[in-house]
Amino acid sequence: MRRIPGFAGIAAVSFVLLYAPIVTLVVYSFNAGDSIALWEGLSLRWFAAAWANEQVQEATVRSLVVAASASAIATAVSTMAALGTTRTAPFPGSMAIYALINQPLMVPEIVTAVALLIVFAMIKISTGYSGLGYLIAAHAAFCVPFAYLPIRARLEGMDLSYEVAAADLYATPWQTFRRITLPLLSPGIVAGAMLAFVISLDDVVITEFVKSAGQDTLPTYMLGQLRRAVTPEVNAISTALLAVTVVLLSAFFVLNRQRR
Amino acid sequence: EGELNIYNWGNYTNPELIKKFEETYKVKVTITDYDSNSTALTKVKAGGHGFDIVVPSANYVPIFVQEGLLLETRPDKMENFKNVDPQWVDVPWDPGRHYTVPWQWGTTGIALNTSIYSGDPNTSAIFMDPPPELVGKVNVVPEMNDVIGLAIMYVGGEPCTEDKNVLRQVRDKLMAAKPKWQSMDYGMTEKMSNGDVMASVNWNGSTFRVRLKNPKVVYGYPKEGYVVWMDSVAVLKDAKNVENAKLFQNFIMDPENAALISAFARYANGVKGSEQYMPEDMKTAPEIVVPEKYKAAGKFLPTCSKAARDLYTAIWTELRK
Amino acid sequence: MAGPAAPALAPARTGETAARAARIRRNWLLATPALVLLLLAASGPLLVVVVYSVLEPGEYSGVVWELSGEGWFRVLFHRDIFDDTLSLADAHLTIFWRSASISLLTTAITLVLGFPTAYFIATRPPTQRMLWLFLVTIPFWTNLLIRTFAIMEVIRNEGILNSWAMKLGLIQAPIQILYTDTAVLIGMVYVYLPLMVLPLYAAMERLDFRLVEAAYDLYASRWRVLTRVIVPLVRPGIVAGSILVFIPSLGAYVTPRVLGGGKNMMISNLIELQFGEGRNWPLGAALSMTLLAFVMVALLVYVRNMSKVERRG
Amino acid sequence: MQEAIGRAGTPINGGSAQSGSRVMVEARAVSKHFGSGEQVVKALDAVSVGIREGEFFTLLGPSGCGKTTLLRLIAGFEHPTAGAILLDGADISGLPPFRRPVNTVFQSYALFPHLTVAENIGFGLEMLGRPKAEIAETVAEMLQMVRMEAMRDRQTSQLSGGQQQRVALARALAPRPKVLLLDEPLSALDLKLRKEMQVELKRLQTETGITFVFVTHDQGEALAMSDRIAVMSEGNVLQVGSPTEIYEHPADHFVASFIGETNFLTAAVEGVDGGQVRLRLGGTLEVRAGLPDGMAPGPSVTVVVRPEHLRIADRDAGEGLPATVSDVVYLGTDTHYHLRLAGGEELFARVQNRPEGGEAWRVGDAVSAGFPPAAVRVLRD
Amino acid sequence: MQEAIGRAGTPINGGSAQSGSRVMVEARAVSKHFGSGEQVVKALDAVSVGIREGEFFTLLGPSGCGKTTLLRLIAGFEHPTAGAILLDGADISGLPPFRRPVNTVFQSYALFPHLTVAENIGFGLEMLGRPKAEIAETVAEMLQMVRMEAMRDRQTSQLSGGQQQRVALARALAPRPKVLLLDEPLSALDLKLRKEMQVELKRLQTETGITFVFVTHDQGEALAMSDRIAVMSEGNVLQVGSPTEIYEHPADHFVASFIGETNFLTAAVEGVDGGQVRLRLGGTLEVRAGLPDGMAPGPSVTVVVRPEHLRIADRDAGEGLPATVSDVVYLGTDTHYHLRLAGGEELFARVQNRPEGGEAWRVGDAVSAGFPPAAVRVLRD
Ligand SMILES: Nc1ncnc2c1ncn2[C@@H]1O[C@H](COP(=O)(O)OP(=O)(O)OP(=O)(O)O)[C@@H](O)[C@H]1O
Ligand SMILES: Nc1ncnc2c1ncn2[C@@H]1O[C@H](COP(=O)(O)OP(=O)(O)OP(=O)(O)O)[C@@H](O)[C@H]1O
Ligand SMILES: NCCCCN
Ligand SMILES: [Mg+2]
Ligand SMILES: [Mg+2]
Repeated sequence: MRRIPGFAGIAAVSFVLLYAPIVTLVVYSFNAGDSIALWEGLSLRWFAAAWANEQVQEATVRSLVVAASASAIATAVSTMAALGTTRTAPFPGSMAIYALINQPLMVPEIVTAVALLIVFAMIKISTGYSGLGYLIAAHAAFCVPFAYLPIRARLEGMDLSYEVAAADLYATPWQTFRRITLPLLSPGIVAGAMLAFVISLDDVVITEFVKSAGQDTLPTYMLGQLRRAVTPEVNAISTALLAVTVVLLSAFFVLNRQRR
Repeated sequence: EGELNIYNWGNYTNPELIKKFEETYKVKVTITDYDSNSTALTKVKAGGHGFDIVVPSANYVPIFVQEGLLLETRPDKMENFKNVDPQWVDVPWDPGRHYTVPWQWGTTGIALNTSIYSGDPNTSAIFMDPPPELVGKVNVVPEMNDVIGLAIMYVGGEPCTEDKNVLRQVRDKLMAAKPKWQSMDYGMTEKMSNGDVMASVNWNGSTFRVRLKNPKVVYGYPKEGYVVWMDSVAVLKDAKNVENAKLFQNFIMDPENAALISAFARYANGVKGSEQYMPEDMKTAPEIVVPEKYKAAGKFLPTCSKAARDLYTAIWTELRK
Repeated sequence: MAGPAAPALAPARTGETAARAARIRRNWLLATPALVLLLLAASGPLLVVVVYSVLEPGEYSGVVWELSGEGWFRVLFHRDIFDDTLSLADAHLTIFWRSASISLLTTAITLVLGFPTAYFIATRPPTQRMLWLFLVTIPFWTNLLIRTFAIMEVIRNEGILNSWAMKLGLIQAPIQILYTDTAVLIGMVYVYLPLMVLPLYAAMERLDFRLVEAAYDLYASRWRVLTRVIVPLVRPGIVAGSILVFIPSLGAYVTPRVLGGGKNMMISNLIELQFGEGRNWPLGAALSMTLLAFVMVALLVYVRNMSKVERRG
Repeated sequence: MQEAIGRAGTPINGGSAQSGSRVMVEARAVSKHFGSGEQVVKALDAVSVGIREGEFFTLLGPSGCGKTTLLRLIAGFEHPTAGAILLDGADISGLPPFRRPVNTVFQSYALFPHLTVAENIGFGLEMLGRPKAEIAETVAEMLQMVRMEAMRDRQTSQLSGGQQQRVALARALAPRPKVLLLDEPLSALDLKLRKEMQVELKRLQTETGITFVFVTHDQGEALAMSDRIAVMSEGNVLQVGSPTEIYEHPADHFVASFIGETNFLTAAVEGVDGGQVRLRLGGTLEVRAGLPDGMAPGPSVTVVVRPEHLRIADRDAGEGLPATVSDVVYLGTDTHYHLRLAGGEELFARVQNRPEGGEAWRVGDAVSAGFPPAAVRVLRD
Repeated sequence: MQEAIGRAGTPINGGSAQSGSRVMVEARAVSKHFGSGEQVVKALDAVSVGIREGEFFTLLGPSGCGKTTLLRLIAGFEHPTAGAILLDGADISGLPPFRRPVNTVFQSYALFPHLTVAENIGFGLEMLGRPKAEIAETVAEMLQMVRMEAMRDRQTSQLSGGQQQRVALARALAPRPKVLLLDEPLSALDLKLRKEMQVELKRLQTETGITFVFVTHDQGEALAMSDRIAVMSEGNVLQVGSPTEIYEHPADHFVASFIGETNFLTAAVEGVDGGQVRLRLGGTLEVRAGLPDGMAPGPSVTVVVRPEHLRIADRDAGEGLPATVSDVVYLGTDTHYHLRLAGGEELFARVQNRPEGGEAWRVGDAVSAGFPPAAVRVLRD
């Protein structure tokens, strides 16, 4: 009754579209030649090369560190903000808060990148600090709406009555939050954190403009290679990361399922 | 001991060279990449970046100097300066080498896949007036100075000319040629090897690497005039590790070390005696060792006046849109 | 009667207003960390761009602190380098037009692909749905640049697409897709498809299929059920997905740069050119603001649309 | 007139309907299984039932007994695992729902939230491709019939529950279906509105003459509204008959307990003559009662006595069974007296409250519980 | 004993509760307004009510009358706009919910989905910082009390509605609150389970001796379970009293119509003597009836006659009002006869069905509708 003829076919096309490039990427990571386009036989040499290339390794680790920190911060502040702006009657300034939180979604990246370059450079000069903090802050900021949306959605769907019940059963507001709200909110928080993590991992434009010495991430490293030659080394790294994520996500998925 | 922060083009620095430097001086070197002179300039100018060394192209060096971004480290007084090929000492962008040390140099010419067009590759007409076989198959690397330099020489002008008639011709010809181009992109090592692009304005080192994969590809030195360029190593004024940076400048003027640079990115380096340490295939490659008969057409791009620069930029922006 | 009640009245009323004030204070406090972060690392710096748009360009880059309308002027008008004649900046207009049309097309195509995909997922048994969604999001976990390179492999002359099409006899010679607007479009559809599928799925999962049954019951054929019932009901999802695709498309940078071959700029590339090789920051800033204005218009349409939907449903 | 349990192969039609005897909808040995293997759910198990033209027919049963499944099979939303659905004599098993002249009023109303009241009502006619003028006319007529003329351009979300209910009815009636299916249309309404809508529904059915198949799990509603009732349990139809038949002559234990509250007693069989049986209750009381058709009783049978048929009297005054009052629940119209018999069996009596107050017993009182012989119904085993 | 309508400033406590007369919960002229300006909703309008220690007190009223709001004020989830809430004599208006020795059973149960049954029940004690051993013991006791021992480690999502209900009860009872608030705890259950839970709730209340404040909009439930009932309408308490008082002596039109089905008649006042009034009904019938305390009737009054108090007889045999039968609805236990009086007024009678069948009238029969004088209740204007 729910079937609409043709829809499954179009869905299949979508999935092919989504996976064809990924499959190509994975296949070429096993290329023996130096090209990401010319197949010269099967080999693990690019995995070895990536494994040996310190700059790539550092960039990978840095990407993960930035993404992890930024998504953690973004998730934390978004959770708080979602708690403050959801399931509450409109209050003075609530629209402004909402607009500000979603602002990074609306402003094209390049604009933010230039603005951040100028402002952060001023701060860097005046404070003398030029660590990863700027990258993490910038990433955390543009991750906020991505973390906020699923958390808010979860909160909106969450029955207020659980918290009321907890208060009724002598739980102080903090206890209510720790014991009831947070556990119930956790699927939304996990979704938000994951989304933020991916978004951070993906960013190149803002990172390129904000990074200081020794702060290449995987994407900016690759951007630097664009002008010369991109080797299957990056495919190898991506394949490895992809494998790790798929394993982790599958584990999460299976665990989540069993718990229900 | 200490640290050194190098800000260089992506995939341009030989890790072996760095390792050797680190081991020799017990310095921790960090490489950070950029992908264009303008990005590098912008970030350095904004400040607070933490870089010690930058590797701008020749035409950007005077800008860095004028903006007061470079430290006058006097490489000409360094121990290894004696190794620098005299040809690269009194260069227009840094007369007497008060600021910079040669990194690599090369030429910008034409790369052509002869399987599709068997005409003469040694002309800028390949991209300024593409023969019918190449229409829609030519790439032009989006490097302003190189392309406009080639175009000026193609219409008979001198690089850095402010002659509006010449420049108008340059613009009009470029604008007329653009629709016949396939793209304005980098990454020709890859794309010409696998046949995605059949001809391109390209750098010699890249073309050399293409030829190793695809012997059909030849490098052309445009007879109307082609561009000779050099990227040089400079120390930034706000560098925190000035001494290490100077050590590095000196270090890469050693022929053995200079050869390491070339072995990785496949361009010549401007240090006498480095040839003997270079890979065999580079020593005779017509892309790297400019054949005698083409030498005359090569022109070094001087640093132009502000007026000329503004005009170039205007033409370039118009072309890119 | 009011007499005895009065003393009890006063404290109670302050209790109510105090509770309200406390709630507002709490809400603001909770939002503050996010707001500080955003003001510091996202929204605040934008002010700089606004200021820069009305200054003189510096000689090599940056700005000179002198007021000038040139930046804004040149968004729309072009002054010939050689004879100083004024004309409309058709290059800018072309780029804006290209950006807008590619973004609209991207939105339309992701909608055409994403709608059935989301519907397909939403009609799987509940236990399977998460798995399908997961499959939609996996490609997201690979870096955008790498994915874009990977697309290049698919669409280049000897890539999968052309070689299969030739094998199947659909075409004789490879068609040039790479470096065309089509390539950019394919890339953008690929990149943004999940952003369309997710909100559509969210809307469809909430779709009350009893309404679909009611429509069948009232003699509606499948097509009519789709157009008259399902589409109107998941409209909020369609609008949300379209906005989520359209806005980032307008500001896309990497995809047009890699797949468009540098000849077919979109707004972001134009802005980058001004801040980079073009060395005209005020123009870059003014172009940024113009782009922002476009986005705002799109959002306004969205908000008005949504409130209409809310008023109805 | 009442026949036994509706079972595979034998379509039965107990009860006396006021309506014509032509069968409009017929389920022939219809089974519907969901899932497969170990997990299979037999939602309907070879159900046969015939619904007559123009009657108000009710499917009554507890949650999960298969009422909705049967409706959905008739409407065409599901396909039977076995058996056939006939409409007006023709097998319609192969027709998709939008080809069946059958409309449904859904429990949740399922009004289209993006259409106005009038657009909702006109939807079916529009889908049938009727001319605009005709649609407008029918919609106006329907609006009037359900007394919603003033709300024709409202959004459905602005309507109260009862109003939504009316629109759902009008929408389903507008295409003049041969059969109208109603799946617990009143269960979401509050008591007062529910009573009103019962009257309204009954009026509409009488006015239009359309066959109504009504689903409810509320026995009061079923008794008050139906021409005939089919009592269902676990995928089977247990009894089909008029409200009186079902209430007064329940076919089995399940029907007796599901239709109204009741007392079950075990009685010893003293003797059988013809259709009558002599029973001994609580060891002392002797009564004669009719036997269900063709039943041959064993040494004891289960009998039913409705609580409103019990009479409480002082212990010494009464002729009935000796009992003690264990609980008294005041219900306004009536009072329930819970009684414990000497043997430990529990009974309860429903006594209508008198305006004057009248006799009232308290917890602990020793009383006697009597009933006229006619109140005793013997159940099949 | 019954006093008039509960209004601002005058806490009233009609009805005779079996329980002690100490007031446990008191609302003093409590108002609660939502929104502001034009849009203000007066959910409660200067309500005063006193709930005694250990009684089963029910708030009864139609949807939106303010029942939940009053509960939420007592629990502390809302702050009164005006007035005060007293618990055991102390003003608790300033205390947050987690400081009030009052627990709630929510309509939706609100069981924590991420905790097991036992963890849910122990939650309140844990929050109170009780020692682990004590918690375990109380939880075990509670599990036994609600007969859920076997399910202690289940996830709450794996429980049926009735089981969830029990866990919610146990959870609220575990901390031994002074007052237990129950907001329509039975409304989501089906009829059978509902009846069972009514008995269970009543048992628990008797066993624990805790004051129960119960909210329902089901009058049958209220009558069957409560010691006293407060009937509410539109933010006001209209009457407080025992079930019998409320049903038999409704204070006004609203209470009379809300509690049970009833007939309203207009009667001409012929004369008043003392607390009695002589009335003429339908032009012919003369009756005497008691007047509500202190009422001075005008030329006519509204009287109530409960349908179960009407007696139908053949036209010539009866002494009552001449009428025609306009509808007959069979309800199993009873039959409703709808009657039209000569003057056009409508009445209905509820007649208990006799096992023998007995007298039955049909639509159109000319009958006479009589009632004993005691059945007539005069309403306040
Ligand atoms: N799509 C389905 N898949 C699996 N089982 C189903 C499905 N639909 C119904 N069932 C099962 O079939 C049985 C009958 O369901 P049905 O909905 O017909 O009951 P019902 O009598 O309408 O009950 P209710 O009064 O609760 O609506 C139930 O056990 C139900 O769980
Ligand atoms: N938070 C609120 N904001 C605005 N109005 C409210 C709010 N809570 C309740 N009301 C209004 O106050 C009135 C009383 O509501 P309340 O929930 O107390 O009714 P109720 O008697 O419990 O009804 P029900 O039987 O439907 O639960 C209603 O008109 C309701 O709409
Ligand atoms: N200056 C140009 C550098 C090019 C490297 N391939
Ligand atoms: Mg059902
Ligand atoms: Mg309520």
